[in-house]
Amino acid sequence: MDILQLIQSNLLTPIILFFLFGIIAARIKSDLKIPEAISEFLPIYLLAAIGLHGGIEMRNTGFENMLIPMLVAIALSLLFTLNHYQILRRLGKFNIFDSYALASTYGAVGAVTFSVGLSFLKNQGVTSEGYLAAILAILEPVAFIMAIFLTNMAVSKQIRQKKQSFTKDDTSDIEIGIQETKTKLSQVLHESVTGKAIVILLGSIVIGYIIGEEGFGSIKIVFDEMFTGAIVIFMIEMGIIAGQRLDDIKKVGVFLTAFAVIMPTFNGVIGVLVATAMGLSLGGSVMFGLLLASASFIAAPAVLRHAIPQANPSLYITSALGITFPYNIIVLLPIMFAISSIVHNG
Amino acid sequence: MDILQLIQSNLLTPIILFFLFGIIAARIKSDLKIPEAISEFLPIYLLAAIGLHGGIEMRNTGFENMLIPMLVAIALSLLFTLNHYQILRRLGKFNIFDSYALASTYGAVGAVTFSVGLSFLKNQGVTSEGYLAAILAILEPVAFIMAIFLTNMAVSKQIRQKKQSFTKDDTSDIEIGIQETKTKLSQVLHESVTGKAIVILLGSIVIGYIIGEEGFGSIKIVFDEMFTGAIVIFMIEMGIIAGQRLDDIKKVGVFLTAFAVIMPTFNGVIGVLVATAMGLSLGGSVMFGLLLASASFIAAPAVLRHAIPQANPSLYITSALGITFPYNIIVLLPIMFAISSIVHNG
Amino acid sequence: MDILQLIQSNLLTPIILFFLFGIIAARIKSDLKIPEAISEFLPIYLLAAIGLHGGIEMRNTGFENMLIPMLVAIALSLLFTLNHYQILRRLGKFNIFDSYALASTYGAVGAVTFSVGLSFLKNQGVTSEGYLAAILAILEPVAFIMAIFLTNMAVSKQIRQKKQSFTKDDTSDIEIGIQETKTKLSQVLHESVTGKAIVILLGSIVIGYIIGEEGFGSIKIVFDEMFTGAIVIFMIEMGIIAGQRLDDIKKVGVFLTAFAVIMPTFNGVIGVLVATAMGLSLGGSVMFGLLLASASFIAAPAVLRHAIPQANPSLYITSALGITFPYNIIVLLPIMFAISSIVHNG
Amino acid sequence: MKLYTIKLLTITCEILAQKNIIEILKKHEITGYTTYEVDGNGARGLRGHGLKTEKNVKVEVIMREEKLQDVVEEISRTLFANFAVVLYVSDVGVVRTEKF
Amino acid sequence: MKLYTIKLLTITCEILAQKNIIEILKKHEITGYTTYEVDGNGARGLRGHGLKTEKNVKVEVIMREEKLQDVVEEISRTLFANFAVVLYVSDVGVVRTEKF
Amino acid sequence: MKLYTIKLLTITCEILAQKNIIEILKKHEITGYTTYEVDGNGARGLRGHGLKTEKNVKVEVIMREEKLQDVVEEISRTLFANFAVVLYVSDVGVVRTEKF
Ligand SMILES: Nc1ncnc2c1ncn2[C@@H]1O[C@H](COP(=O)(O)O)[C@@H](O)[C@H]1O
Ligand SMILES: Nc1ncnc2c1ncn2[C@@H]1O[C@H](COP(=O)(O)O)[C@@H](O)[C@H]1O
Ligand SMILES: Nc1ncnc2c1ncn2[C@@H]1O[C@H](COP(=O)(O)O)[C@@H](O)[C@H]1O
Ligand code: NA
Ligand code: NA
Ligand code: NA
Repeated sequence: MDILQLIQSNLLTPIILFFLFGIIAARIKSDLKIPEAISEFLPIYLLAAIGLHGGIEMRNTGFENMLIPMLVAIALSLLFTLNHYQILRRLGKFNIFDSYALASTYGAVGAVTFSVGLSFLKNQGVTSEGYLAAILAILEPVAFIMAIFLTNMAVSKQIRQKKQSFTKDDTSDIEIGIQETKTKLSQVLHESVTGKAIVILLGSIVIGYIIGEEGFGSIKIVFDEMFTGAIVIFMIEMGIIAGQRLDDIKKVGVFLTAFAVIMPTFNGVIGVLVATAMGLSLGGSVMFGLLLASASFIAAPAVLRHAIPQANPSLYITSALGITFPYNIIVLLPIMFAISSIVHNG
Repeated sequence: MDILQLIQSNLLTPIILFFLFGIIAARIKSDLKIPEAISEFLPIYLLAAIGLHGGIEMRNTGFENMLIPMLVAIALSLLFTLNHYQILRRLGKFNIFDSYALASTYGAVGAVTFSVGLSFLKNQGVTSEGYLAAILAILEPVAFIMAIFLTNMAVSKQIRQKKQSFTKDDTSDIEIGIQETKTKLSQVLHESVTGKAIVILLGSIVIGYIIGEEGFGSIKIVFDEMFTGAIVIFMIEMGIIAGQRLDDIKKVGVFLTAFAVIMPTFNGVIGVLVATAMGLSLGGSVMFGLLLASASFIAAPAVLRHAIPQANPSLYITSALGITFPYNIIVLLPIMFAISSIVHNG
Repeated sequence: MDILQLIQSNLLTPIILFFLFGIIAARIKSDLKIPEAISEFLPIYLLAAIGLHGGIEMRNTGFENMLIPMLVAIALSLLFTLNHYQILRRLGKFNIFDSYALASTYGAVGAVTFSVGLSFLKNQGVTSEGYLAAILAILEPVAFIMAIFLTNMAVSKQIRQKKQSFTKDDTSDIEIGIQETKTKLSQVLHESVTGKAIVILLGSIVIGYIIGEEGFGSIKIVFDEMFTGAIVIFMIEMGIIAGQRLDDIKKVGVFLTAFAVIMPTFNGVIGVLVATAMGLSLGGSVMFGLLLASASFIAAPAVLRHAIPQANPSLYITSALGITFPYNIIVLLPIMFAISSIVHNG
Repeated sequence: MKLYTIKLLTITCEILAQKNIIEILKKHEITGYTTYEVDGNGARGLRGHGLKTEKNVKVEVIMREEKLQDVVEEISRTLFANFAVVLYVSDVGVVRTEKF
Repeated sequence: MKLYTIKLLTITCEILAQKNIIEILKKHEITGYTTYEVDGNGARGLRGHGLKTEKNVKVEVIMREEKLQDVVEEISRTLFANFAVVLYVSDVGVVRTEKF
Repeated sequence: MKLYTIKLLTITCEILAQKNIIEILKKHEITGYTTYEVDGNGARGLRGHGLKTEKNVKVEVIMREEKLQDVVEEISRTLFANFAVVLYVSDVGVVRTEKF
């Protein structure tokens, strides 16, 4: 099992090559771009395809064995988010808002990364547990919700401290402040759960489960056979966006750059090992690791911009999309595959 | 032949399930939506695919036998439109403008409904006559044109009555009014006939007829094999739009809600029986019934907003899209299929 | 080898029929149109597909033999551009700006025409050399760069002449003028070379070369099997745009209309013969001829509007898109095919 | 560079009324205008979601004061009752008055 | 046809702040507005490229002067610090003041 | 909340001239602007149909009066002859003048 060889064979797939191509196109300032309507549609399509596939698999294999992996995934995601926060706040000296925003960005999951992972496995002729798509859907909001909850707690505490020091008659104002914070939390919760990614993913899982292999026949060409081709097109745009962000990496700083590479590696490897210990298959363990390694860059800004508006969005978007995403799909994915192969065959 | 079982087996297809999913997504206020460019393109694609398929079929089977079904369809469409008008005006107490607008919305046909019908038959392993696509194209404007003509007649009459009661020297004004009305009619006629739905449908039928099965080979994957997958994607958006309209159903009132369910049932069942009597196949009779049962919700606003601007568009859009369309594809389609099966095997 | 029959069999393909259909739709003022996002995306897709295919072919057959055809193509393109200029300026009495703009529009190549040519050959069961896609990419900017260079030379000369006749102290102004012209040239060069068409084409060729037949497997359905269907959809829009331009042809004048038909024929036939002499295959010679015959109508306005803003864009767009493009794909393509067949079998 | 004061008429309306607006402009021999699709909310509810026919469009016309009265009057008379329309007028300065 | 002077408030902001703006309007009982997506450049850099969340939106509100002060004040207070926002006010003439 | 009067320059032009406009702005050290694609009709005929290169774009710039003259002059001089361009200037009120 030669990791370098695996990285190389992973590099030379259409998905990675078109991603790199997109980066180059952006760097040479080409006017190439995938029209917005297409690049907005593709994630919806990819999630529908993932969901249908996951649902059909779950019907075939049952989802009895799903509960434990899901709870473990949620627990790890929460744990990792707290861990990220400590590292960012203590070591990185980021302010409280940026720390929580970044912590949850890396605690959350990336649906695009997941798609690439599935294609990678397909290419290696390896399958994975269908219920992982459901875990993807459930993990999406978990880290955000916790980070937002903790941020609000911190802000309320600050306000309450101010209140005690002043003890003026502006009490009602502060009450309203806390009230507002609470409303916001429930709003953000609603927004996260009804966000398009989760909705289309869960919906497709349910539909896949209902229709099964047979009902899937008439739409298989669109939702299965075209999957990799569609990712390739999406990767061009992802590459372009990542390429445009490369300049911003300097602004992100050395600490966050290191964080954006080391943290996913740590989370991902633990994920692979834990999944193996829980009895997931070789491919399933890779995907489980990838879930934990991946950072969110499509859902993150949409949620965090409202929930923690004080945080600087270019920090979390740039590091997740410009550093972690390329690193994950090019380097870490084959590494996790190698590790999973060793622990599954050893 | 168990209708309930058929409804159930129809409900559990990807098309219906994704439609219901779209409704749910809209109801929980998810931000999921299919980008406009995609949802504008899909009807064009669907009509091209329907047309090509119809044209190829017509080449295979000849269109000698097409004339009678077409004339009967036109006659029924006109008859039904008049019937709708009487019911809406007399029983429903709608004003003259709303009555004509609604009458023609239900007298016209729905191309999306037709697409779903074709997929339904495919799923049941049943074929239908290719020339029905041509009837779809020709029926599109028929009901509108009559309704607009009758509305203009009614308006002219009102103006002329005013003229007789006043006999002032504003005669020229009235003449101009009538003149304007006539210009408008020819304009609306041109608009209806050059509307994109009819144009792409007729064009594709002709092209399908010319190229035949053989010439179709190189584009079969796009225009045939991807058909159901494309409908599924379109159904998500249709579901979302229908879901957003559900609140408006209250405004539509009980009478129109009942009308939107009973009228299509009546028209559709008559359609199936008449088609069977004319010798159409089991599947062809279902599609013939569906043509008459369906209401127009894409073409209707585009045509009626100019032709009968006094009518309230939310009445005809909401009832056609929010009530009749779901009812037709979920409930009525399997009912008509059951009836057609009985009368064809009996 | 019956040319008329070939034209006819070429006319009755979906590609040509949908193009004609688009023209008709525009002429009857139908509101049919392919949404912008789709018609912007399709050329990117087509070029990616052409590039991948070309790259894979080059890997299979090597590109040792590519150098000579490429140099010959560049030489012919430059020669033809100069020739066009003389004809337009001397015989056509066009001003210097319009002459250079038109000369380079016809000296450059048309990627859409190339796509149609590939489909035409596929239909005839004939293959062509993969490296022609690379020649397409390299030819794209050649004619523009020369025309822009010559235009700038001409403008500088005029300015210098003025300078000598005045010999005032506005020398520095003129220096700045020349300086500006030079900056502009390098800017235009950069723009041409980083233009999306060239970038996606070259990128896809390289990726195709790297992944080879094997790596292509997973995306073959999207980037190969759907190719003709995608062109068909694009042809509808091309037809609509060409149809909308038909009125402008009168403004273009008899001379340019004749030029737009005769010149491509001349260039194309020479291309076929030269290619045959260089040992290209039957299909390769047709494509080589088509490269030289085709005029640019997507890249041309984007480049020339900045490079030669004094030229009237409706001249070069209308003649290239409204006259030459239809002529090339309907009439000239089969003629060149017939000639190539004769010289290859004779 | 002197700027001359002229009127800018802006009309926000449902997309299906755009044709009517353009026709009114043409009738008054106004051939210069700019249009773009917008979303909106107003007395006729949220617009811009769902079907294409439920979008809004903005039409902007730079024009001389002389014609303004008639155009505004005709739009008000023929469209206000049946269509979702909002219009407003503002003063702008232009370089080339002869264009309008 | 008399025109009545009224205020037009135009807000250009990052698309994710649109919701906040609409809420502020709603809070002040303003339900009429027009929105459309735009690109832009400003203190927070080039916007409109890349992810959908990095687009800008323009919100235009025709409103009476009475409410203007409060709305502008609330937008300034709650959004200027954390979001990319630019706003400006102009005078326009309308036919039907009762609509606003 | 006091509003300060400032200028809004609006340029409607063919999309291929956008680059030239932005360069002129940059030359005058103006980095704040908003752009969006529009359709239109004018002396150079109907625009916005067909090829992407035949669309129009609107560029809006809030700027101080000082620079306005020079920018308008340069656009007029370099672009009016060869490109489809319409520009106009209006007065608007802003909260933060230091932004412009
Ligand atoms: N106060 C307002 N400010 C800006 N735009 C408005 C306003 N009221 C209505 N509109 C626009 O005009 C359209 C039609 O308005 P209405 O007829 O009131 O539904 C709306 O969809 C909005 O786009
Ligand atoms: N001077 C200006 N003129 C017009 N629009 C501007 C100007 N400055 C900023 N904007 C718009 O407001 C958005 C946010 O501005 P900023 O917060 O400065 O990044 C920009 O992306 C532009 O769309
Ligand atoms: N009177 C006008 N009012 C508003 N926009 C105009 C007017 N005239 C021209 N335009 C816009 O400016 C563009 C270029 O104008 P032109 O150079 O006259 O073709 C047109 O395509 C319109 O978008
Ligand atoms: Na993660
Ligand atoms: Na009907
Ligand atoms: Na050429």
